[in-house]
Amino acid sequence: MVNPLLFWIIAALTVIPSLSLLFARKAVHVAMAIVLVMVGLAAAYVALGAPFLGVVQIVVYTGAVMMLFLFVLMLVGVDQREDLKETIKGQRWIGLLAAGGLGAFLVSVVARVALPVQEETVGEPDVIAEVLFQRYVLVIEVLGFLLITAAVGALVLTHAPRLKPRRTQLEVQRDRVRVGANPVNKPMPGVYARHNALDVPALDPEGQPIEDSVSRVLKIRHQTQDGAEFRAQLEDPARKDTEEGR
Amino acid sequence: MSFVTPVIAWAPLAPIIIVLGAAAIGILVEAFIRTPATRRAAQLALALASLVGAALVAILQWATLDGAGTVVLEHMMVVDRQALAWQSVLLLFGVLGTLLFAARTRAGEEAFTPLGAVAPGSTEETLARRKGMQLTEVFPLALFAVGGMMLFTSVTDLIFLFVALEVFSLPLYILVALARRRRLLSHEGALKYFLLGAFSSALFLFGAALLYGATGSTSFDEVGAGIASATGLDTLILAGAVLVVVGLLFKLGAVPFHSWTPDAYQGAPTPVTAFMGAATKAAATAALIRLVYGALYGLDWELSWLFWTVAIASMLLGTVVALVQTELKRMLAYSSIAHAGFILVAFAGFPDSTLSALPFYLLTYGLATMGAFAVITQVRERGEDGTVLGEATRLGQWAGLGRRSPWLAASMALFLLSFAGIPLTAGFVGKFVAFSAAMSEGAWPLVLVAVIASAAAAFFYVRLIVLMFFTDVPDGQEDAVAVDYSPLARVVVVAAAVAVVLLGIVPGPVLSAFENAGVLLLGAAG
Amino acid sequence: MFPILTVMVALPALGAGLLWALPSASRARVREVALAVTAVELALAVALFIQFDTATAGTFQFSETYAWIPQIGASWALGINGIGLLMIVLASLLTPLAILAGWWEDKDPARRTHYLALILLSQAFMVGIFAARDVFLFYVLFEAMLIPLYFLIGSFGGAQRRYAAVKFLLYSLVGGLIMLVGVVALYFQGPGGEQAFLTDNLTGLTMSSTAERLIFLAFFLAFAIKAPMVPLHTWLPTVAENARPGTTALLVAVLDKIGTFGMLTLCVALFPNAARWAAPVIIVLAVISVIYGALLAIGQVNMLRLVSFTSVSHFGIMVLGIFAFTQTSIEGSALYMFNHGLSTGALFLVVGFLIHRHGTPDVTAYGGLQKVVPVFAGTFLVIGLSALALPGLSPFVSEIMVLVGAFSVAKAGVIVAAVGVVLAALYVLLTYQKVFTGPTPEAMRGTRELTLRERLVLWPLVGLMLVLGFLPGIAIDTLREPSADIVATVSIEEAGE
Amino acid sequence: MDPINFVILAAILFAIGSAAVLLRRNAIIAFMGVELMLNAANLSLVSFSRIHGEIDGQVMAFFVMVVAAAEVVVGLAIIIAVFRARQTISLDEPSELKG
Amino acid sequence: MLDLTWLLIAVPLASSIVLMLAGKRANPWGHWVGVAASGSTFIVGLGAFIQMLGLDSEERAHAVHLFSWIPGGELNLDAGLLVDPLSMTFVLLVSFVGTLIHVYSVAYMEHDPNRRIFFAYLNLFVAAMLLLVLADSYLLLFVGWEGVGLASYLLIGFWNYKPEYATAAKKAFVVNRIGDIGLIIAMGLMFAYLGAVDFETVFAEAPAASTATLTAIGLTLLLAACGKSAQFPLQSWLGDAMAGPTPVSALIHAATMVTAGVYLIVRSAPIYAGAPAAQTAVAAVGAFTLVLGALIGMAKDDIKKALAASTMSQIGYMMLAAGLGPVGYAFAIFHLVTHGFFKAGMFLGAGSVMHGMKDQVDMRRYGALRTAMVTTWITFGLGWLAILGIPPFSGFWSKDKIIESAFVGEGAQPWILGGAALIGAGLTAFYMSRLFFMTFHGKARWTDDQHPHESPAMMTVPMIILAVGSAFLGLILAVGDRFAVWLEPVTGHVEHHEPVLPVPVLIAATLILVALGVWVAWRKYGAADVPETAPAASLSTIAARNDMFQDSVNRAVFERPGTHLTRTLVYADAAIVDAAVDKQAEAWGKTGETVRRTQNGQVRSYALTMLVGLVIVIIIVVQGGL
Repeated sequence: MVNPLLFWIIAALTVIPSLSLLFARKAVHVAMAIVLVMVGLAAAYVALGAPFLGVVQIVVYTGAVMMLFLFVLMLVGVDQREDLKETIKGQRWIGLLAAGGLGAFLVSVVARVALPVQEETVGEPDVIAEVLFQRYVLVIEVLGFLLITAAVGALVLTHAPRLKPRRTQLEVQRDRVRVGANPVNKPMPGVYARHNALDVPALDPEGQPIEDSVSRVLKIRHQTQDGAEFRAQLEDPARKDTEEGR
Repeated sequence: MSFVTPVIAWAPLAPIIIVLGAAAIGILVEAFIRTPATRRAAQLALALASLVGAALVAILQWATLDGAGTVVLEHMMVVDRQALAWQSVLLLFGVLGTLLFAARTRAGEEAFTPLGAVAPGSTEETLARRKGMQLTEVFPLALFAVGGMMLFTSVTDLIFLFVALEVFSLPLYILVALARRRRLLSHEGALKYFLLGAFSSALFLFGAALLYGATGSTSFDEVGAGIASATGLDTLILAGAVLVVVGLLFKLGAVPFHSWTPDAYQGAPTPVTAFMGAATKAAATAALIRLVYGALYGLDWELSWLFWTVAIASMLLGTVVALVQTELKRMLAYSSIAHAGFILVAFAGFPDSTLSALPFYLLTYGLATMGAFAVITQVRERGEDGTVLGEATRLGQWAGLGRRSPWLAASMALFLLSFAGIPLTAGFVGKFVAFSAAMSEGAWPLVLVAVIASAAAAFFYVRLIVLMFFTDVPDGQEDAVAVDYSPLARVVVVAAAVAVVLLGIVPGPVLSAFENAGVLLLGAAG
Repeated sequence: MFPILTVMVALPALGAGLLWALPSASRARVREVALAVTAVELALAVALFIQFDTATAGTFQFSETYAWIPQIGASWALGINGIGLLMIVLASLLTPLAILAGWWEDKDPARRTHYLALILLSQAFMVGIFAARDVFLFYVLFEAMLIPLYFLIGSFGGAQRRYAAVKFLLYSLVGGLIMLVGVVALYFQGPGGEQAFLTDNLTGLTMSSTAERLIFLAFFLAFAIKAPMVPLHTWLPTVAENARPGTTALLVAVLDKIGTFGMLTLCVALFPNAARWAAPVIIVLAVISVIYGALLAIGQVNMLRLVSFTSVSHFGIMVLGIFAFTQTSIEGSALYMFNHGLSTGALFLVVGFLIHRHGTPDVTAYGGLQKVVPVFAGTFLVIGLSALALPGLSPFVSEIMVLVGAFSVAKAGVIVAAVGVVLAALYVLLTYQKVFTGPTPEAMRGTRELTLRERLVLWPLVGLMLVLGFLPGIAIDTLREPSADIVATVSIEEAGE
Repeated sequence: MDPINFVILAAILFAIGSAAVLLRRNAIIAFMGVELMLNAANLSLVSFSRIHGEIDGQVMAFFVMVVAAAEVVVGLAIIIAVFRARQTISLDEPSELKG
Repeated sequence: MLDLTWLLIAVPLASSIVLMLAGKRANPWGHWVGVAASGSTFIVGLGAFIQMLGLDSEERAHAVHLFSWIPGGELNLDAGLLVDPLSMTFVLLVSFVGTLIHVYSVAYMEHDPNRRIFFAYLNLFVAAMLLLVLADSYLLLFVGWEGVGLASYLLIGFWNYKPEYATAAKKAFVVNRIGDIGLIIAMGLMFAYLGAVDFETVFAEAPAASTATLTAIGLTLLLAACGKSAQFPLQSWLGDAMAGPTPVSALIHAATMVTAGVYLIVRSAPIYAGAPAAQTAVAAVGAFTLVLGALIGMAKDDIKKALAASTMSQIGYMMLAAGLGPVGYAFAIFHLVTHGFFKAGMFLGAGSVMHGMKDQVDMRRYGALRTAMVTTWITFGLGWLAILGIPPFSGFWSKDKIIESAFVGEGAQPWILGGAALIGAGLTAFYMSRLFFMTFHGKARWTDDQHPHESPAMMTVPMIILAVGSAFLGLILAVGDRFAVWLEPVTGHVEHHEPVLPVPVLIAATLILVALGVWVAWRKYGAADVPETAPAASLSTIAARNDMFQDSVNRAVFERPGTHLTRTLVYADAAIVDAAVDKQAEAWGKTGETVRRTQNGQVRSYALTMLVGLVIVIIIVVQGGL
């Protein structure tokens, strides 16, 4: 038997974050929410007499699976924003209806069930191991092949061997000179003492901002700031004062 | 607590071990042989040798098996004649599929991308192509798939079934993504196939969980016993059973769980489509038989509703939508959906004869599928400069193929006629035994729908025949299509054609063999 | 015993294979080869006819039974009674004539090879079907035959041949597949075992009337499509219009007889109770076919369509005869199957010759030909008169036997069907009038008279019609016993009810 | 409290997971929905295991985790491949295969 | 000789086939083969006749077995001939008149390039006609029945390069076929109720059969007879049949074939014996047609059509007689024979006139031909007198008996039938006299290019012979009821019945009416001028000219609705029956298009499909399961 309070906590801990699957716009938020769900589930396992599984859940899911998700999210760009506006007519409502219907059906089915609860067998690792390597020994062997497949698959789909010879610094520099590009470093951004402003362009001697000095990535993200603004601040002590006064 | 060493009968596992072992070795080969050409040869040899060897072993075991079969591991897995029959069929598809995997155009172009990791159309792709890189991993992946499917036919535990399902699904997801041409479509197909596959796995798993909840076990025999004895758990069992069956119906490509089929079939490299079309259906059918006859037999009345509904929906939808297809692979995909319906027809009333009818049906269907897709791999577009490009899969491009290449077109016609179930082709005998099974339980309305769907289906098969034989090549298009004979693909075509004809005319011995296989070691039927 | 029937099935099939296997260089001679094969086949058929023991015409003779697919109860069982004998003779007779009629059809030797090989293949199937003594074998050949025909129609012929071929195939397939349901169901009604499909083992079964009726209907539908009965007939005019006359001649004269043949030897013989149950409706349909076909024939301007509609009408008479269940009407129907083959075969061929000359089947394009080509006209007229069942020509005997024999059972039906007699006169004579009488248009003046080859094709048929018109006994002798058996089957069951 | 309630919870999570697959266009989120469904199944397995007082359900859940991990690897690999080709993981984008 | 009667059929048939197949090389002598074949039939017939005369009257029915024809299980029919006085009468008539007409045709068709074929057809006709009358079963009779129809078709359409002639031929055949339905159904009835279709069995079984059956058979046979004998309502083809060469009209459409209906009725006497209603119907049809034909004949200006109408009318007499039962059978056949002579003679005369008048058939363009064609005038005149029934010419002996017999009976029937017969006699006198006077008397109304001349001997000799027959045959046969006695074995002996009016009164009334008719005709057409074009006339005349609008009626009742029906059906077959299938195919396609839209390429929609499907499946299973 489980402590009802614990149940409700676990329920809240799993259901509420999982709703982000439906409503959160950013995938990263969803992933983090799911991590929470996984932890909640781990707690549930422990509460249900499966401490080993609880640990595995944490290790595998929060530790590996969800991290993998996050990793890929980072790879594809955290900023893959999704417009929640549905583009297919009726999809959302029918979808919600169907999923809700399925859920309601399952809940009603389960709720009607009255199974006698047997004495608890705690899933300590040794107990599990025994079953694992007796009745389920073939499964675990086959799982090995599954893992090989997964690994090979991931490699085939994502790993590219070096196709071109590795370019040395020397070659890079030579190429750069050959095309007549700037042979030296680009100018640093306008880092000011008061402001860690990688996003603010440096100013050239004439006071004009040097666009090249800001990272291209930031520009694409529109996360740059106008150098002129800061120059204005420099020139207008009044504003500076107000800023300082704050 | 004392650990008792589990009793495992290893000998009956030999075919599976050979295949999976060869797959694992294949991975090692990847690691150790660096020259692409050698690696390819080694992989091909390994794959073929293991598949043929496993097939021989399986057939030998099948022939020499005393009694109904062997329990490999209590509650988890059996190898009986039924399983060996399916395994033999799957291995045959594996051999043919591997040959197709290895087939190349005369210009040496493979069906698979040289490098899966690079973006389509990128300079790296060109470079990889120029360097003659090859994805020889496809062979071990195929072996994994075959091995998984073989397991799939023999396991008697829901969780093991789930694992086996994943073992053969994962390689397929990957393989679908590896087309050499139209890689965007290939990726798209793979993504859809994967997402929906995972979705259906989840459904299956939840169903398994419910059944476990209701019966206290996931082993077929215990589930069956639990269903028989359980009280007050009707809906729970029913919900679980439906979800589990749905998971398998997804693999079978039955409506309404079919939507992945056309997209995956079209997107996948054609050899993969061939293999997938033939083998997945067979494996899914095998598992469905074992599940239904082994565990869910007590629900026959309730499940009849499911099978009837799904069968009718599959036959009609598959046929109707195939009628309007203009893309060849898609058309065949929809046709496969209709065939899923025909397969389900044989389940009507759950007669014993289904056990022998369906392996034969799937054999005939798979052979024709293999053959048809093998033909497709050889009909290719030709560029302005005369180079041979990708497959010509728009229907119109096949106009006049009968003139251009009569034997190839005739083979294709043969396969199509077999799909349509015209007598003297294997497809007819297959349909006959399948429908017989359904009729034996008096499910004639279902069979009637099936034959009407067959007749309508004939329309689109015939349309291709019309195009190939009765339509002239459009003006100015004489050089737009090239028939690029690949010896290996040709072997597949010839083998399939011969088999289709032989099974159509003298199916007796094979029928006998499958009749002999029509007994389950564990199960309510038998 | 010499397996003559198997040989007769195999011979044309092997002939087809031989044609395809011939090297391109020797393709100039394919016609001769094909003709030789069919000539041998005809000789075998004649031998069959001579050897046939008419005293026991009701029992299967030349029987051969080999296990074929024992697992599903199918045997390679051949054997013929009098009805089958006649049909095989018909098939063997018309095939060489059709080949001869199309002697100059193709310029391209490859196409010619395909055409002839497909014709031979069809012949193999036809002979097999008429000789089949096993329902499964019958069904398999029945369906498989669609393929050579499909190619014959779709590859060789008029503008809409593709449409026609597909239409033909789909119609036939729908019928055939529904019949398949019946075939399978029949298996479960029968004794099962390794020879479950032998007709011997399937006659006199006791089954529930619902089952019997449903199976009967499944069979009947397929046959009603094949022997085109209104409203399932529309494929025929389309095919006739577009296929080669030689193909159509074979199709209508022989192949479509499989429909009536099947009704007679399977539907009625295996399901007598259901046949009796359905007979009133079928007779009504048959009579409708008679009148409908005739009226539509009158309304056609395309001669090929016209002839095909006349066949719809004639098939109606055959079906009427079969389902009247009297000795005379069944004899008449079976005889009509043969005679109609001669008559309609000749009609299609002669119309084909006409079209060959002027390139159009449009009856309005012709006129006044009698003055130009009297022999042609005379031959056409005789053949036309056979289609209207003029006494003295063989179709008359069969038609009158059906009408007179069926009268006691279906009075109103026969009376209405007799109106078809008048309509037949109308469509035949109207056509003759339009094509051969009246002033001769300029375009018709140079028309070639019937050539020797064409005479060789048509006159044997005409001669046979005359001989059988006066001495139908040659054929009836072989039909008496089988018809009596069928009547006995139907009536015994009646008594048993 | 009866452990069956956890099964109800699992059913709810299952429904939410499936809804995510039906509604979300971001491939990774949809995939996470699938993962949630698997976890829901796991939860019910464990709950039933508790109810039956035996260990099998836990072992099964363990297998599911392994399988899920493998599946995630392959799935994410495919997603990455798609991303490399199209620079997006929106499921709306790759929809040329249809009809 | 009686056993050789099969030669009667075989010889002309063989001759016909030879002539047809011989080709052009037979042109110079082909017609003589035809004449010889026909002549030989007369010789054989005569021989058989003589042999038969030597037998007792009971033994005069002689069966000749030919071969087993339809050896069916139930319908087991042999082909055989029945030679009895009735068929012998016909044999003689057909072969004799036929031979004469053959001879006549040699000259008449001299300039036709296809004369050989003409003779082939004529021989075919003779063979078929003899088969018709000699057959020993209805089925074999039917063969001859249709055979003469075919010959008639071929001969009417002999000059079918003229479209209207081809149409006339077709019309004759088709209308005859309508009658054939009757015969077919009659055979069906016989087979169903009497168990056979041969005369012997049928007549043996007939007395035992129910009246209803026999009435049905009788009526259907009447329908057949109406078709062949151009009786109302199937009379319309006969006028058009005049399109054929005149010898054909003489032989087929006057003397022999058209009387086959009468033969059929008389032959079926045992059936009618049990079916008084059918008999009455026969008589009624005959009476009606005789008046109708006479009325039409009164208005026709085309000499052949007028004669055709007359034929119709005269056959009406025969039918009337045949419908009177045993009383009238002998007279029906008697009149048939005499009519065969005089009408054939008159047709040949008409042919002779046309021959001399450049194929002019309009009597209004004749006139005063008696001088130009003396032989023709005389022979025609004898025929005219015969048909009028002027004693002692043939017609008197036969027709008067019919009129007498028509007055036999009870109730209103004798008055109606007899009245019709009587009036018919008067009308006949009028229109035949009109014809005769318009042609041979009055003023010449020839066109300028016509130079009437007598025909060659080859034509006139047959005419003379027939004229002699017209004059005296009746007398010869009537003496001592010779003819009736001769036929007695077939028609049965009947006691004499008294007509409702005394016989002398009837004879006198007839003769008075005839005289009246002749007088009126002479006043209008002999003595007065006949306009060269037909004057505007009263409605009744127009009706008669147009054959009582029979063609219009046919067109309105059968042809036009038939054409519409056919067109509608052709349309419906394409637009409904065929389209139903095509549309269905289309519907499959449309459904496919609709359904395929759900495959929208979006993976979440696919998942939705699955889930919705799952929910539906669950609902179905749970509903079904619980």
